[in-house]
Amino acid sequence: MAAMDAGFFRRWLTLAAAAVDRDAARLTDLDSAVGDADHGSNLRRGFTAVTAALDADSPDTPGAVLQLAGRTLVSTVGGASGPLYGTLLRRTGKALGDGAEVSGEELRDALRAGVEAVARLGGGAAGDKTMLDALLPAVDALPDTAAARAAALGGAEATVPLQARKGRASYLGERSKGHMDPGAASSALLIGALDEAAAGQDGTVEGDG
Amino acid sequence: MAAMDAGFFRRWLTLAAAAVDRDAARLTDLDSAVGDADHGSNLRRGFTAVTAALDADSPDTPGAVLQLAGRTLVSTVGGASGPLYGTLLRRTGKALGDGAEVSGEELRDALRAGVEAVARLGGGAAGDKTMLDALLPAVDALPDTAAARAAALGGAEATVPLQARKGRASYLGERSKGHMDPGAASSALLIGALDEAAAGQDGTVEGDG
Amino acid sequence: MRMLINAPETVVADALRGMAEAHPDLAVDVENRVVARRDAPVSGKVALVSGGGSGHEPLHGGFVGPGMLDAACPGEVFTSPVPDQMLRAASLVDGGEGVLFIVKNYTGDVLNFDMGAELADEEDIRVTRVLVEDDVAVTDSLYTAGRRGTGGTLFVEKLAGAAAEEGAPLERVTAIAQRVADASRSFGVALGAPTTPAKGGPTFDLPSDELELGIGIHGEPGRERRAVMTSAEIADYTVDVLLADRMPSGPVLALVNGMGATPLLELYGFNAEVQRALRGRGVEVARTLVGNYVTSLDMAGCSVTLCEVDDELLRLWDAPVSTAGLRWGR
Amino acid sequence: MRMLINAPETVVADALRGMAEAHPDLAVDVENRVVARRDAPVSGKVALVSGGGSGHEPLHGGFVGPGMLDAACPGEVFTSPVPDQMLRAASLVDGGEGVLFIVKNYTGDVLNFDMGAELADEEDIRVTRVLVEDDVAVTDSLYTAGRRGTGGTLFVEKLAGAAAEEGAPLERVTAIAQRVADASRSFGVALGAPTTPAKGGPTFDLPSDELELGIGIHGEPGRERRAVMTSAEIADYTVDVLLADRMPSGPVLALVNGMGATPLLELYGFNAEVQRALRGRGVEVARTLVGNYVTSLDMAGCSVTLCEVDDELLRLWDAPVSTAGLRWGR
Ligand SMILES: Nc1ncnc2c1ncn2[C@@H]1O[C@H](COP(=O)(O)OP(=O)(O)O)[C@@H](O)[C@H]1O
Ligand SMILES: Nc1ncnc2c1ncn2[C@@H]1O[C@H](COP(=O)(O)OP(=O)(O)O)[C@@H](O)[C@H]1O
Ligand SMILES: [Mg+2]
Ligand SMILES: [Mg+2]
Ligand SMILES: [Mg+2]
Ligand SMILES: [Mg+2]
Repeated sequence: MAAMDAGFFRRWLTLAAAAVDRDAARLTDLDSAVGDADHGSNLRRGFTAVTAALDADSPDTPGAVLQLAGRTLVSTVGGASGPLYGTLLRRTGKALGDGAEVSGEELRDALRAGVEAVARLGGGAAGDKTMLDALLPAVDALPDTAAARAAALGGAEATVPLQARKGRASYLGERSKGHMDPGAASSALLIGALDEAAAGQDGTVEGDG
Repeated sequence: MAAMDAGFFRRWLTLAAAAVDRDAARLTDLDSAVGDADHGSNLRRGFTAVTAALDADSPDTPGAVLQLAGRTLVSTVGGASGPLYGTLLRRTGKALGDGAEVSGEELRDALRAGVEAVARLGGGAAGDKTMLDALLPAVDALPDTAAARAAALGGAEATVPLQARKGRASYLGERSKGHMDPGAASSALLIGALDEAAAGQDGTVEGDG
Repeated sequence: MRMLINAPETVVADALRGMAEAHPDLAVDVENRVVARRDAPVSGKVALVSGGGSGHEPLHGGFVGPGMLDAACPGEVFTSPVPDQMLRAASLVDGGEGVLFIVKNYTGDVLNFDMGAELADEEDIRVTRVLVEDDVAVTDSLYTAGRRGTGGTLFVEKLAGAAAEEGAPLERVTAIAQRVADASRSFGVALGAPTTPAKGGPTFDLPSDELELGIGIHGEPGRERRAVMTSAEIADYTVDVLLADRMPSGPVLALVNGMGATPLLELYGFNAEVQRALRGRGVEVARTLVGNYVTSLDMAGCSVTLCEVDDELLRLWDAPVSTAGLRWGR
Repeated sequence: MRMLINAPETVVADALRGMAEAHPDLAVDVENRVVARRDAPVSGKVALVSGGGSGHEPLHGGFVGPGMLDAACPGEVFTSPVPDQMLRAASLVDGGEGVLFIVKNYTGDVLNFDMGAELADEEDIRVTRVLVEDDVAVTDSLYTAGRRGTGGTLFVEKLAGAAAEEGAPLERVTAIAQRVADASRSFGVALGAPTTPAKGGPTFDLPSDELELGIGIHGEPGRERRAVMTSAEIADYTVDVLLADRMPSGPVLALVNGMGATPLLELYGFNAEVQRALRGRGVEVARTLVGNYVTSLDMAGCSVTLCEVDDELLRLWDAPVSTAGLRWGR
C-alpha cells in the first residue's frame, strides 16, 4: 500500500458514498427487519453531504479530509449511526495528525483509535451485533485493504446469528437473531470502498470516484 | 289466499327477520359496493328488535302488528332504511285499520299505501335504483304472494344496470351501475317472507316462524 | 379482521363508555346514545344538537361543550341516529330558547332528524334545522341525493355555537348556521379504504398505485380513480375543484382535514401545498386548522374545506371553545 | 406506495412549512429544523427543548407553546435530530435561566442530544438533561440499549413545562421532569405496521389474525406476537404488564394513546376497558387523556401510559397549556 494523500481519502469517501447510494435500499431493508427502516436513507443523506462538503472545501491533508467528513456526518445523519460514524471519521482524522501523506500502518493505527472511540461512545463491544463487529476485524487486518475488506464482510456476516445487545435491534431480544446488523453491513461497504480506493491507487482497478 | 290474522303477520315478520339474519352479510356486501356497508347490520338490528317487541307486547290485530313493527324499525335502525321501512310498515298497518283479519286484497291496497308513503318520504320513483324497484312490482302482483315474490326478486335484479338517483349510491354516478341495490334486495327478502308465511298458512309449506 | 374492539355490535356503546370516563364535563347517556354538556340545559341559551353515524370522531361528540354543541346523537357506525335520540337530546338541552338541529345531508340523517324534529315539536320544543351540504364532489345534484355534508359541519357547529354562546336568539343562530353552510365547500381524496366493524374488511379495493378522488366520509368509493399523485398535485386538483365551484371574494377559513389514518406529518406537508395553491390563486386564508376532525374510521386520505368569512364570522371563529376535539381561548 | 407526500426526501421540510402556515404563534425554522415559541426567549423562564425523529406527531413540535416546550428539534422520519439543531434551539430559547433537554432513551437521541449539550456548553448555555425511559416492553435492560422513551414523554413535557411556566428554576424543573420520568410506565400494542416514506411499505409484516405486543414507536417489531385479542383482553394484558412493573400507591394520570391509524372510536372503546381494568386492580385514575399524541406514522394500535402523581404534579397537569396538540385552561 503506497502512501496516501488527501486525494486518496477524498476518493475513498467518494467511493463509499457511491456504495452507500447503491445499497441504500438494502441497508434500509436490513434495518427494517431489526430496527426502524432508516439506515440506508440516513447514510445516503450523510454521504451525499460529505461529498458536497469535500467539493466545496477541499481540505489538503488526510486528517482534515476525515475530520470534515466526520463533522458533516454528525451534522446531517442523526440517529445512532450519525454520531458513531461521525466520531469514527473525526477521531481517525485527528489521529492522523496534519501530515500531507500517511502510510498504511498510520492509517491502521488511526482507524483503531477511531473504532475505539466508537466503542467508548456507544458502550459497545465485539459480539454486540453492531458496526463494531465489522470494524474491529477490519482494523486488525489492515494495512492489507483486501484482507480488511474480507474481514469486514465476514464480520458483518457473522452478526446474523447474534442477539443484539446495543442499539434498536436489542429491543427485539431473541427475535433479533437471524438478521444481519445494518450498521455492520454499512461498515463493510466503507471498508470495501477503502480497498477499492487502494486498488485504484495501485493501478489495479480505477475507482470511479 | 286465506284471510290473515295477527298471528299471520307475526309469522311474516319473524320469517323476514330470519331471512335478514341469514342474508345480512350479503346485504352489507351489496351496500359496500355502492354505499357504506351497513345495510345488513342495520336491518338485522332492526328486525331483531321487531321480533323482541312482538314477543314482549303481542298486538292482536294485523294493523297493530305492522304499526308496532314499523315504530320499532324507526327507533332502532337509523340510516335511510330505518325511516323508510318503518314508514312502510307503519303506513301499511294504519291502512289495514283495526280489523282482526284482513283479506289478500286488503293487504295489497294497504301495502300500496305504504309503498306510496315510502315514495313520498324519500322522493323516489321507479327506476331510481331503490327499494321501490322491488316493492312496486310486488304490490302490483298481489294478492298472489308467489307472483309478488317473483316480481320483487325480478325488480331487485333489474336494479343492477341502473344508475342510482336516490340514496347514497347516487353519489357514485355512472359507477353505481352494475350492482344490485341493497334496499331492493332486502325488500325482496321481505316479500319473500310474506310468500313463505302465506304458503305455511295454506299448508303447502310450513314456515319456520 | 384486526380491530381494537370487543365486538362489532358493541363498538358504539363501548366508545361512549370510554368518552364518559375521559371527559367528566360531558354527560354521556350510553343507553340512549346522547352526549351532552354536563351543565345542560343552559338557560337563556339557544341549544345546538347535531349527530350522525359514528366513525367520524371527534365529530360530533368531540364537539360538545361550551362554544359549540350542546348535545350530539351518535348513530351506529356510518348509520344515522334514530329519531328517539334527537328527541331525547332536544329535551335534555333546551333551555327555553329553542334548539337548532345541524344535519349533514344524507337521506338517512335528513329523514331521522326530521322525524326527531316532529317528535320534539309534539313536546313543544322549538326546533330549527340547517342542512350541511358542502361536498362539491357530488355534481349533478338533480340526479343524486344532493351534496353530502362533510367538513363544513365543523365550521357550522363552531360558528353557530359561538353565536349561541353569545346569547343570540334562535332565528339568528339559525341564520348564521345557514350562512356558514352556504359559504362552505369541501373535497376529499382517499389513499385507502376504511375498515368498518360490520364488514370487517376494507369497504372498497384500491390498487396500490391509484387514488380515489371525490370520496365522502363513509367509505363510499369516490367519483374518479387516478394514478397516484404527489401532495402538491392533489392540493392543486382539490383547490381547483373547490374554487371552480365557489370563488370566494373575501378571506376564508381553511380546514385541512385527515380522514383518519394519514399521519399528521403528511397532513402538515399537504397543508403547505394547499396554502401555496390558494395563495397562487389569490385566495386569502384567515385561519387554518390542520388535523383529524371529520374522519372516516381508518381511511387514509384528506379533505379540504373552505369557508368564506366576514369580520363577524371570523370573530365567532376566534371565540372560545371548550370541547374534547376543539379547544381554545377563554 | 401511496402516501400524501411529494417525495420521501422532502417530507419533514414540507411538514414544517405546513406547520408554519397553520400556527402563526410558532416560529418555524424550516431550513434549520427548529420549531420554537414565537415569543422565545421568555426572559426569566427556564426553557424546555425536546425533539426526536419525526413521525410521532403531535410529539414534539405540536407540544411547543406556553406551558409546555419552548422548542422542538424534529429529525428525519424515525431518525433523531442532529446536534446542530439542539444547539440552535437552545440558543434561541435560553432566557438566561438555562435549558432542560428532554430526551427519549434511544441510542441516537442520547448521542445527538449529548453532543448538542456539549456544543451549548461551549456557548455558555446552562443545560440539564432528563431521559425518558418508560417502555416496560423492554425487559432485560442490561442486555439492551435500555428502556425506550414513549408516551411518558408527554407527561414529562407537560408537567415540567408547567413548572417552568410558573417560574421554577432549572434545578427544580429538572427534578420535576425526573420525578415524572421515574413515575411513568408505558406499554404498546400494534394492530398493523407503519409505512415509512424511506421504505415505501410496511416496516414489518403482520398476519391478519395476529397482534404485536410490546411495540415501540418506530415501526420496530414487538417482543411477542399473539392471536388477535379483544379490546378488553388487550386492556387487561396491558394493565397487568404495567402494574407488574410498578404498582402505583397513589392516583395516576392515564394516557390512552393511539399509534396513528386506529380510529378514535376504537380508542375510546379501549379506554373504557383500560379504566375498568385499572379500577378492578385498585388503581385510581385522576385524569385521562385519550387520543393520538405519541404516534408512529400510520401504525394501527395503541399504548397506555400511567404516571403516578401527587397533589403538586396534578396541579401542574391541570395548569394551562397552549400548544397545537394539547391545549386547555388559561
Ligand atoms: N451503541 C452502539 N454501538 C455501536 N454501534 C451501534 C450502537 N447502536 C447502534 N449502532 C449501530 O447503528 C446502526 C443503526 O443505525 P441507524 O439505523 O442509522 O440509526 P437508528 O438505530 O437510530 O435508527 C446499527 O445497525 C448498529 O450497527
Ligand atoms: N330516497 C330513497 N327512497 C327510497 N329508498 C331509498 C332512498 N334512499 C335510500 N333508499 C334505500 O335505502 C337503502 C340503503 O339503506 P341503508 O344502507 O340501511 O341506509 P344508508 O344509505 O343510510 O346507509 C338503499 O339501498 C335504497 O334501497
Ligand atoms: Mg435505524
Ligand atoms: Mg348503507
Ligand atoms: Mg349508513
Ligand atoms: Mg432511526
